[in-house]
Amino acid sequence: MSVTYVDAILQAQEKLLRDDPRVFLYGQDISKFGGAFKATKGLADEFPGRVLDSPISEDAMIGMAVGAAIEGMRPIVEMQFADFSSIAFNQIVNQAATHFYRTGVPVPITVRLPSGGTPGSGPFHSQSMEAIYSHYPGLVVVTPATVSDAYSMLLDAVALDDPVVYCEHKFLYRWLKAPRINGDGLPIGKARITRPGKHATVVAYSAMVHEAVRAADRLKEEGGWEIEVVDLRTVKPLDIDTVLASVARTGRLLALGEAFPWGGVTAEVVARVCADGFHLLDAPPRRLNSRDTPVPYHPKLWAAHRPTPESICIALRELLSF
Amino acid sequence: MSVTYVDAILQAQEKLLRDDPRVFLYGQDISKFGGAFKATKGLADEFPGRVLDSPISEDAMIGMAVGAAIEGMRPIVEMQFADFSSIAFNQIVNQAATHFYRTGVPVPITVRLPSGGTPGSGPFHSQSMEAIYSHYPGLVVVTPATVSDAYSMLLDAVALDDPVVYCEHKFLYRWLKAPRINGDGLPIGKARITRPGKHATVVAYSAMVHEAVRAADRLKEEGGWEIEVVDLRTVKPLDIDTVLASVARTGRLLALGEAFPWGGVTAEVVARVCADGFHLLDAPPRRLNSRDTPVPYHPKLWAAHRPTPESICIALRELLSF
Amino acid sequence: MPDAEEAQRTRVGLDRDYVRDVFRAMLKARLLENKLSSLYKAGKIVGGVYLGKGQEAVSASLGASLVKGRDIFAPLIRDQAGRTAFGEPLIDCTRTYLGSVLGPMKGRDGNIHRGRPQEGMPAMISHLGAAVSVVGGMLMARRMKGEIAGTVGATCVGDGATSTGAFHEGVNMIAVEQLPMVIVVSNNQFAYSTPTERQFACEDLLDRARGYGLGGHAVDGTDVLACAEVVGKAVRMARDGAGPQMVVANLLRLSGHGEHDDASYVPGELRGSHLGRDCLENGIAQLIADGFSTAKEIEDWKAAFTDEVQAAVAQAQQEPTPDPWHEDWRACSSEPATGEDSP
Amino acid sequence: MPDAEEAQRTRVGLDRDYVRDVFRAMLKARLLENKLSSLYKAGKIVGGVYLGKGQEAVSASLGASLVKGRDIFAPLIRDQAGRTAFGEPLIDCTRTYLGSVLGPMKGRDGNIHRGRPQEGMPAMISHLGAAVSVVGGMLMARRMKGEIAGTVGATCVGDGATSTGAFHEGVNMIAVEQLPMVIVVSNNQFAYSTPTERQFACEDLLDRARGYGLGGHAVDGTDVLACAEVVGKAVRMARDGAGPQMVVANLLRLSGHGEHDDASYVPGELRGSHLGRDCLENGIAQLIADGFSTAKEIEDWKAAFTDEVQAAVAQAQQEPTPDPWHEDWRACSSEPATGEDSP
Ligand SMILES: Cc1ncc(C[n+]2csc(CCOP(=O)(O)OP(=O)(O)O)c2C)c(N)n1
Ligand SMILES: Cc1ncc(C[n+]2csc(CCOP(=O)(O)OP(=O)(O)O)c2C)c(N)n1
Ligand SMILES: [Mg+2]
Ligand SMILES: [Mg+2]
Repeated sequence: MSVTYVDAILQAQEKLLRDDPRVFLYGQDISKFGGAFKATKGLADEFPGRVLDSPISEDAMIGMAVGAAIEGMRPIVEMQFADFSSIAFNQIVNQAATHFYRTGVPVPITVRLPSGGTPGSGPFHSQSMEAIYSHYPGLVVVTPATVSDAYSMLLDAVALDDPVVYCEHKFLYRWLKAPRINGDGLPIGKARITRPGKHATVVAYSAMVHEAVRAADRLKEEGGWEIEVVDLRTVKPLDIDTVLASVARTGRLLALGEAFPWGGVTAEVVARVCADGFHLLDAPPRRLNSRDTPVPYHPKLWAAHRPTPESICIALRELLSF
Repeated sequence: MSVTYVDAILQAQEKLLRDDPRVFLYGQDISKFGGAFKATKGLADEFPGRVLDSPISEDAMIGMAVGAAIEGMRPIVEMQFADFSSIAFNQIVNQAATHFYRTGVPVPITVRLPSGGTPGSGPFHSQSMEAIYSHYPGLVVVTPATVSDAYSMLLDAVALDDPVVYCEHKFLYRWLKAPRINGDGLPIGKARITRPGKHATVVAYSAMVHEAVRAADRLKEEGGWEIEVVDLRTVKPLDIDTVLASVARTGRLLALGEAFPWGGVTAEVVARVCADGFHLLDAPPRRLNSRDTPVPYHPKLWAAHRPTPESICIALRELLSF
Repeated sequence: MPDAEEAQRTRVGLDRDYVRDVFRAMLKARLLENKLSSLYKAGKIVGGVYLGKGQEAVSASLGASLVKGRDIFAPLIRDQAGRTAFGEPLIDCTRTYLGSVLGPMKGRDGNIHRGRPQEGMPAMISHLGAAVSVVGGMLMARRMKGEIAGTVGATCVGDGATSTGAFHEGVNMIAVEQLPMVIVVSNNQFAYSTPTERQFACEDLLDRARGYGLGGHAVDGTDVLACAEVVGKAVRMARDGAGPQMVVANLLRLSGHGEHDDASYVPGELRGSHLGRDCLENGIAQLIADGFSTAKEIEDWKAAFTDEVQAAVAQAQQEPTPDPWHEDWRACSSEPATGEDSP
Repeated sequence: MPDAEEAQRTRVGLDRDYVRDVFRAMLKARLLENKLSSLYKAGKIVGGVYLGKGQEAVSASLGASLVKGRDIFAPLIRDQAGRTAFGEPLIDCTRTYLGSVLGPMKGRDGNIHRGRPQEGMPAMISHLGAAVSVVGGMLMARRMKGEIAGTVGATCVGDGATSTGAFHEGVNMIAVEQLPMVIVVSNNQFAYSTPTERQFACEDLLDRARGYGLGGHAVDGTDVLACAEVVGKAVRMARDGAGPQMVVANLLRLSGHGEHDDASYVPGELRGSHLGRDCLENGIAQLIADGFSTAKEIEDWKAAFTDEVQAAVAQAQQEPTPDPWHEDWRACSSEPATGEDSP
């Protein structure tokens, strides 16, 4: 028996519903149907009245959650795809994110965003929106990359008094398995050294952590390079201390992300490292993002749009040979 | 007689309506009333049927503009405040931005965003959203800082076949004056050296260009420092060549912006400079943004939320003393 | 849906205290807003000033029909009268307008945005229509907690706000959930400068109620007794389990959009029409005629309220303004998000 | 708004060629979609497959009422029949599903999103409701260019899409602008798995038409002659200057939401009800009974269309797929935005 990434999300929600009467779930097709990705399968039956189908109204879904949170509940909202949260953008960044600052009343909502690309999904079912939400003060944005993080960070997200945008990667849903959920107790806001190394640091998050590890494996085989991979886990706030400690060891930085190239997590990581750890760098810090086009639908284009172990290796070789 | 920044926007729209039958204006209260900021004053009378009041429907406003652009028109949409473009976010980033890539048919729309903070305007009438739109492939994002740029970049924006987000700064509307419109012919996509210097480079855009110049003046007086100020003018695409050339001269970089601190233009500037011009830097590159809270309403808080000549001078002194 | 005539007939049944509460809130709000307008013109106000002149009857009727501590009221920009009737202290208002750090928003947000969400009064964001779903969510929470019985949630919007996607999604959601909610649409004929014919094309905004599956109520917003009755009835229906209700009040905005606006685009003809009647002036006559009050009593109220307003202004003016050095500049309440240092 | 009986009475007046066009498009679409479904099950399709089974009558009636080259048609996910009737070549469809780079989207976007905006067929984005305002804008442009006369724009949405803010804002805008547009709402009782009672609370979605100030038309979506008539009439009214029209077709989705979905949540009772009738099967009987065609002729069509579909599939399957090395990876058409190098 093993646990997949999406199982972990399901199990976390089950635990939350069981342990905390303030928790309820709201989203399209999440009730009897169990959600487009089955992340809420069986929960409606187990917790009657607490797993509710919403109309196709992303703006109202978040407004509703904010209202419920004001009244002491802990709603978890499932967007059917992260891409559709564009409709809820206003309620997320202007209603939820500003609420504590404006009124002193925190709104503990968790917004689950099924994120990232999968082959054949195209421009509107593949987006990674963490950079958009991280830009706004008042939001916490998490991007679990492991089965255990998918579980524990969802529990932590709901426990947090602030609005959390929980970016879960669709590619990992069934592909990523673990023998069991076995967390290391790292809280939201702390990064993890996924793979230790000494020649260069790759800072990644979400599905790209696994691509980074693959690239690191290859370079190890190829030339004995030891690449350290840092999994950010939380992209807002960034755990810059862990990143700096790693760069202090390796002297080289590649910031890696699946999102669009302008701005975003990789820019923030590089800018923060350069501000606080400039002297630690032995080579110019590099970034690797997707290409600057919408996410293409055809799998062949898609595979060339996002970073791959191959393109990560190329970037790392250049970084190492500087 | 002098021309203000908002006059320049008005005059550019008048010229566009006069010269190009494909141009029309759509927005709330822009017709007879002339717009919340009077940027369309008199145009409805002069160009009957081409300056139209819209319902309070930002999503539909942009959808409508995209449709009209498909049919060969060149719509200019005025958002009453940049902050309300959050409602149009989906149509801007998913409909307009992806259209050329998906279909091969460009959609030449111009979206005017009255942007940036002014005292007493608060969290929802003060936002700078350039980072949000720049993140998405398919959009051009401009941020004019001068009266002449306000004029010429609006003409250029409408001439461009792609969707342009035109961020006009409300603080500059009536405060910024020029004897006349006197452009230097720089196109969209090119930055300008606003003030030459040799000890450090401040890369700024929009209203912050003027704050940077003020800070530079002070440091000149104070210690003879010669600070170079680069006005990005266009934030997507970034004219990194001009920035790098400046950093090559000065060896020191401060990226300055009024937007929220996570990600955004300043992160992108620092990350790009570090990637391509790491060897040019004699000191760690610095960033100065607003604070990481919503824009406060009270003028005293507001003044401490955004960068000021004082805080810019502090950042520059640290940079210079490195 | 009672038509005007039927309303007239049943009016005798109006509760005396309720009508007097409605009227007093209207009067107090008007006096307060007149003061705010003067202060604005004298340059004493921080930020913009948006007034409810001409809309007090419907707003106060809503506020007075709700019970603070039990119900939820999300006022919009023209609801000073509703706020007052609901029980918001004057000092919350003057502190916010005059920039006192002791106000409910501490100077972080302003004026019309003030609220006390944990006392059942959400603090609006500017984006029109966005409060509908928030109030819906508050009611959903009450229902899940088993505390919904006898509770009503209410919010107000203008004619223009009905064009927003947020309004639509929110109203539809509360209809699907059959929440005990009242939506008051004050059709004041303009959204800023935009007349209704550029805002919607239906014959009557009330037709929207049926499209959403809401109970629908039309009312003459210039007639305080009609407002008290119709709004009171809508609230009662929602409270008694008849599902969500929509009230459309027809009236005219008697001020500019904000105090910076002279509203010269409002045709004189419209001003002179029935819609342009001042609900307060009209209400004085109605109250006296129908024996709810006397001219003398109203004069006494006016004097007392004028003093109250003056006192609230004076107090707020003496209070400290926010100090950036004491501001803690935190957008999150919890630790993780403050790990980041802002410049 | 003709009720069912009246429709029956006037049906004799239906144009023979139009009805036959509608039916042929239904049939061809069904055969094509059956093929797509098999290909999907065989793992031959790139991306998802969403079918219009059971909705062909209303969709084809719309497509056949529009004139390619003059009108605008923005199909949604269940409009293969409308596309075919409007004149979209089969090869555009098969190329997109089978990943040919020669398709209208070149592999950049897929399947149901295909369009040819400059030929009057916008390419939908996934976000429901978003096409309404786009078609509105296309019509606005035509009007400003003086080319509106005789033009109609149309788009289709499902019951679920009516809950989106984009739908609301778009429909309201076209109503304010009085554009010659037809909105077809196919109420197929579900949005993915969500039944209508979780989607809206009005008695009939048609009530929305009045709330927007649109002409309203109800139709039985399982009855092809009724669809041909009612949709045809709505298009004619829009064309003739009667302003925007809304058609609400009642029917049942006869497939899963997508081919990955077995739709086990649809109650058997509903499947067996009038709503669950197959408009195509029913249409065959109707066409024969009313003398629009014969069993023999329909068999011949079926054979011919099967070959056409097969040929389009075979051709697309032989064509090259997109090659990332030849892709130019440009999201902007003009220079400035390509100054930036992507990694
Ligand atoms: C989504 C959105 N777009 C634009 C605005 C700017 N705005 C503020 S008030 C207003 C007019 C509102 O009109 P209406 O809803 O009729 O209310 P009224 O002011 O007439 O009471 C506008 C356009 C806004 N607040 N929100
Ligand atoms: C704004 C938005 N939210 C969610 C989705 C995901 N989604 C795609 S189709 C669908 C159901 C649509 O139902 P309906 O409008 O009734 O059309 P039908 O599929 O029944 O034809 C959903 C929820 C979407 N495409 N857009
Ligand atoms: Mg109004
Ligand atoms: Mg449906």
